[in-house]
Amino acid sequence: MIQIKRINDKYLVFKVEDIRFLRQEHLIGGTLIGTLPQIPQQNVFCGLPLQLFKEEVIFLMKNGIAEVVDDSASHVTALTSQTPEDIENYEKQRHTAQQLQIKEYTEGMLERRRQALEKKGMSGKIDKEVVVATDNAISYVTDATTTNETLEGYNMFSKENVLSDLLEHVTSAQYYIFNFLHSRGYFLSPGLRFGGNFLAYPGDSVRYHSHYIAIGKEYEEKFPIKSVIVGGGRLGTNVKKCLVLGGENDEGGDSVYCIEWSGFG
Amino acid sequence: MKKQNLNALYPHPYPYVVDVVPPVIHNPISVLYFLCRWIFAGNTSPEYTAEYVDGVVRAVGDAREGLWKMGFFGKGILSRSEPSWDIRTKRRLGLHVEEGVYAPEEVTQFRREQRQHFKAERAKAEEEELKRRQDIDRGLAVADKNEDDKPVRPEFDRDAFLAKSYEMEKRTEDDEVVDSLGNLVDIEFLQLMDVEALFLHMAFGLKVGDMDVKAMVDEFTRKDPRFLTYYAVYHHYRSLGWCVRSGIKFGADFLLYKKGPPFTHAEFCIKVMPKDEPMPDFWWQSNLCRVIGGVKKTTVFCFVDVPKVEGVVDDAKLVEVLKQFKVREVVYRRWIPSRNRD
Amino acid sequence: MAEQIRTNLVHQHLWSDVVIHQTKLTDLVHGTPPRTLHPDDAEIRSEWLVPARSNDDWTIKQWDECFREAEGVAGKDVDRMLMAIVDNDSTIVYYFVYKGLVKPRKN
Amino acid sequence: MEDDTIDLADEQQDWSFLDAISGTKTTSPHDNNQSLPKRGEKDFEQDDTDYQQKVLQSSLDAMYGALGGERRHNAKNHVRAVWFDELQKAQVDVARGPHFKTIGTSDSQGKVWLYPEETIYLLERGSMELFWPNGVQISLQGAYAVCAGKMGEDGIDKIHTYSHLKRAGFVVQRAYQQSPPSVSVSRDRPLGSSSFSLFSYSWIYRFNVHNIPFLWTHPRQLIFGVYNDRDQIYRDLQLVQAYRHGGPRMSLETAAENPFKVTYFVWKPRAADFKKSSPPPPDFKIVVVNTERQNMPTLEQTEQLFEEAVRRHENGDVLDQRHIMQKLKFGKREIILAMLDYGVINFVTLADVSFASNPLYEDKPKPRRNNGKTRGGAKKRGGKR
Repeated sequence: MIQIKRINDKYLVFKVEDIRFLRQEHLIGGTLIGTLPQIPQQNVFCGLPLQLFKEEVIFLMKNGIAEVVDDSASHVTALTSQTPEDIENYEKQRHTAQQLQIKEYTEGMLERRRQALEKKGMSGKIDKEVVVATDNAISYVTDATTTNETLEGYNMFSKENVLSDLLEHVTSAQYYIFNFLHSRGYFLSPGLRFGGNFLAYPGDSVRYHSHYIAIGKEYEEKFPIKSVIVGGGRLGTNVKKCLVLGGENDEGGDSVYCIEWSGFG
Repeated sequence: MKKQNLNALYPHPYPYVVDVVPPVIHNPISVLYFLCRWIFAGNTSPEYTAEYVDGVVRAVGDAREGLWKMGFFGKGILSRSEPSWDIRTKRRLGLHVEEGVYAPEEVTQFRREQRQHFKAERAKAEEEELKRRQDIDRGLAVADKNEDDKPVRPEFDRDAFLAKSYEMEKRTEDDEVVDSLGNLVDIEFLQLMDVEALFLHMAFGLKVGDMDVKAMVDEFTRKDPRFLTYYAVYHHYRSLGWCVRSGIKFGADFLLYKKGPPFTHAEFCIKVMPKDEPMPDFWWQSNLCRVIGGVKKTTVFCFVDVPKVEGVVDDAKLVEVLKQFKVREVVYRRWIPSRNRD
Repeated sequence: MAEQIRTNLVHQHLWSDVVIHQTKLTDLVHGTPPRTLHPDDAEIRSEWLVPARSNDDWTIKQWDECFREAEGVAGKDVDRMLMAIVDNDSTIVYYFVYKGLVKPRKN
Repeated sequence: MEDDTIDLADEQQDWSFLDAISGTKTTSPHDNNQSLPKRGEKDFEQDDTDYQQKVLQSSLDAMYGALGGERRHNAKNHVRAVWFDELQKAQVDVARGPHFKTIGTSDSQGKVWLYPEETIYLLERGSMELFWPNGVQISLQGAYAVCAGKMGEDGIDKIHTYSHLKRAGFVVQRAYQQSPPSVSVSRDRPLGSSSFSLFSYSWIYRFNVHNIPFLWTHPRQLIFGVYNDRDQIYRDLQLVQAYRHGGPRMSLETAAENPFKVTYFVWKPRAADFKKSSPPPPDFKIVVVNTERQNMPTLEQTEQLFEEAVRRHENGDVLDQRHIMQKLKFGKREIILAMLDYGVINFVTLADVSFASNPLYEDKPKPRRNNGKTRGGAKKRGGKR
């Protein structure tokens, strides 16, 4: 079971393995909201954490795939229970790791420099050159520093703050249409940008264009023809997607309809 | 058509002809002339009549042509805007029609056909790509993509297309519109929106059957309880010089044209927002702005402070009621950070 | 309204055999277009149309009912209908309504 | 369709573009050749070929690789900060590097303090490390837990909006970081009434039989008689009261607390000489909106926002305000809403426009001076009639 971290009313995932698992085993994609350290100056590709939307969390909890943890509380509890020895240990570990990184880096630089000079046939100059070149270049690398697991006993504290039954009984038109599409193998993402509750992809959203703009409605919920059917249908056509409107009918069955501009009139 | 020609063709923004008289103060004779003009006032402006049948306001004959040409009011019920069913049908049925005159609908038809050609070509290319991938799977081909096989937009011959498109056989339904002498009976009328009818009546004296202001307001409000609110918005934009038409095609309430459909595309889409009604959610707004942004128009939310209207709204009261309406516009537009950096 | 749609279909869009069926709930219009309406249609097919006014509201339930009525008249399954949405300016916009999921047009 | 509204970030793009960078674990963080590739072609649907499956897997692997990327710190420019939970701010040890030109506020001792969103942004991009006062390092997850935890319900949304704008290159500060706004609201005057009155213009130019009914038995109508000035017709038609620029607000109710508040001030990246202690007026003001709990702002809320909105031209806006279409499309003032939808941001501009202040009928073609060049912003563009 994976842990979803809740901060206020938002649901986040911080581990790459969890993201891979949710995506490839359960067609749950979420949205990456963080900055990618490798290319921080753009918004097309984002980094950790991953934010899940409400319906994804409900699905994962209903099916026993994930539990929700109050992360702010866990973090503070874990932190305040660190002993001075824990902290000393931690600092030692960090120092050792850094020394190792610096050593590796320096050796790597030396080696590359040496090879470069050899290639140029200047092996005689090697010693002098290398010393100068590495002097200013000492760097060190820290871990991805993404999760809290470095904190002593963190996992224990987070387990105590599991909020598993929070969303057990939530049902709504939105969850209905999410589930309708997801259970048919569609991959979903938030849809406000296109005027719907969700966008639905026929497979992983990294490879396929979305097919549907999906809107959930209660069976007898009224909606204006002009903005929902004409506007939504028209938008769908402009962006090459179908508008899907649907809900659960009186008999508990599916009443789902696709709307598409006819191209005439 | 050149803009100059269009201006000559449609010189009047309203079904009213403005008299150009010399300034009176500088020229005593003109006082006499001016008084004459005044006494016969109204004679230079057309007086049109419309009918109210089956819940819609219809104009035929002179009114049909005049109301369209002077301010682009109404819509031909069988056409996209200006009544042109007559030309199209004559051409289709092989009856006499002037050469080289195409209805706007026919031009659209050309474009659509052209696009379809292109799409068919692209579909073919996609099928080939699938086959290529299957070949790669089977080891029959290597995986390097040849990028030069994108389909090209084919050349298109309008006349050939028209000839082909009208090859359709005459239908039994067409007998409904051809008289015993083989002449086409023009069944198309100009339909006025209810707001247009009231505007033309109260401002320019259009007769709508024997309805007066009270009868119109009562009847139109019966069909749509928010009629007066929409009317106030319509009147507001007309009074500022805009040509105001229905926005249904984009899910909006009105479209604003600078002069009218023959001149330019509409610039603005108006959504009427009665101030005291609950605001819609952001999904609704996002959808509307996407549709409208997609056709390069600007979304305007026109907030309306609707006064409490008590008693009957008749001739005298309509002006008073309109003066109590207040409107304020807010433009909504998608903002894309990467396009606003400099 | 159904009559207005019939006139529009027959004389603007050149449909044939357009008939109005009165059902308990609503008028339905049935007719045949001059060419295939959807690029994926193998051949011209006759269509069922539901009249609606642009300023009205709609519900999912109403679609269920319209399909049921159309199927009652047709005596067989109907997988798609057209909504004919009538505006006060005489514009009629037509939207396909499919039962269940269908793929969007590729193009 | 080529249109203004297309945005690369609209839909998930193919991560295999990132191959080049995710594989290069040894490059230093200062290499600048990491530019973004162009938008790729995605498939319409699954075609059951192994080829497609392979492409998908390589794209996913590129994504996991990129997400697993390390945050590396160069010893020379290494920045450390300490989080003070009771203050909800981080203090930077030594503020080195270009970021601090625009990020953070300095106290009297010259120490730089960071808000939660600034802290997380610097942490995420690998430009800073964060510690508790006791020396325990705070991971990214820990930073979200403590920094966002007390920012209120929309904390994550605000942090995300901040980072999104920073990643796009803008300078961003919390609104009213220096001093709160002094909003003066005039709401005791009603809207100016319209110009419709009988004798407000020279009688000689306008005889309106409607107003002199005993002279003529014509159907009552507004525009009747002799007009020798077409504009007069429009002026006579103007009955509805309309908001005009500079005029009072339309909603006069006593304002309830506005849930829409300016969250961030934003400056375009060009601000090379930006001084964070005395910034110029912002180019944009951003309101972070919770779309789940809020509906669109009412007119009253919008008018309140406009009172503190960015006035166009204050910052040398290039928009050509001589042309009526520009005035009507972009208005005098604007405010931007950032609408958050579970991690997906949509921005929308609300512009304060007034059609009554810019009557179309007064927009007449001027005598041609520029040799027949078409006037105005009415460039020919594709669109639907």
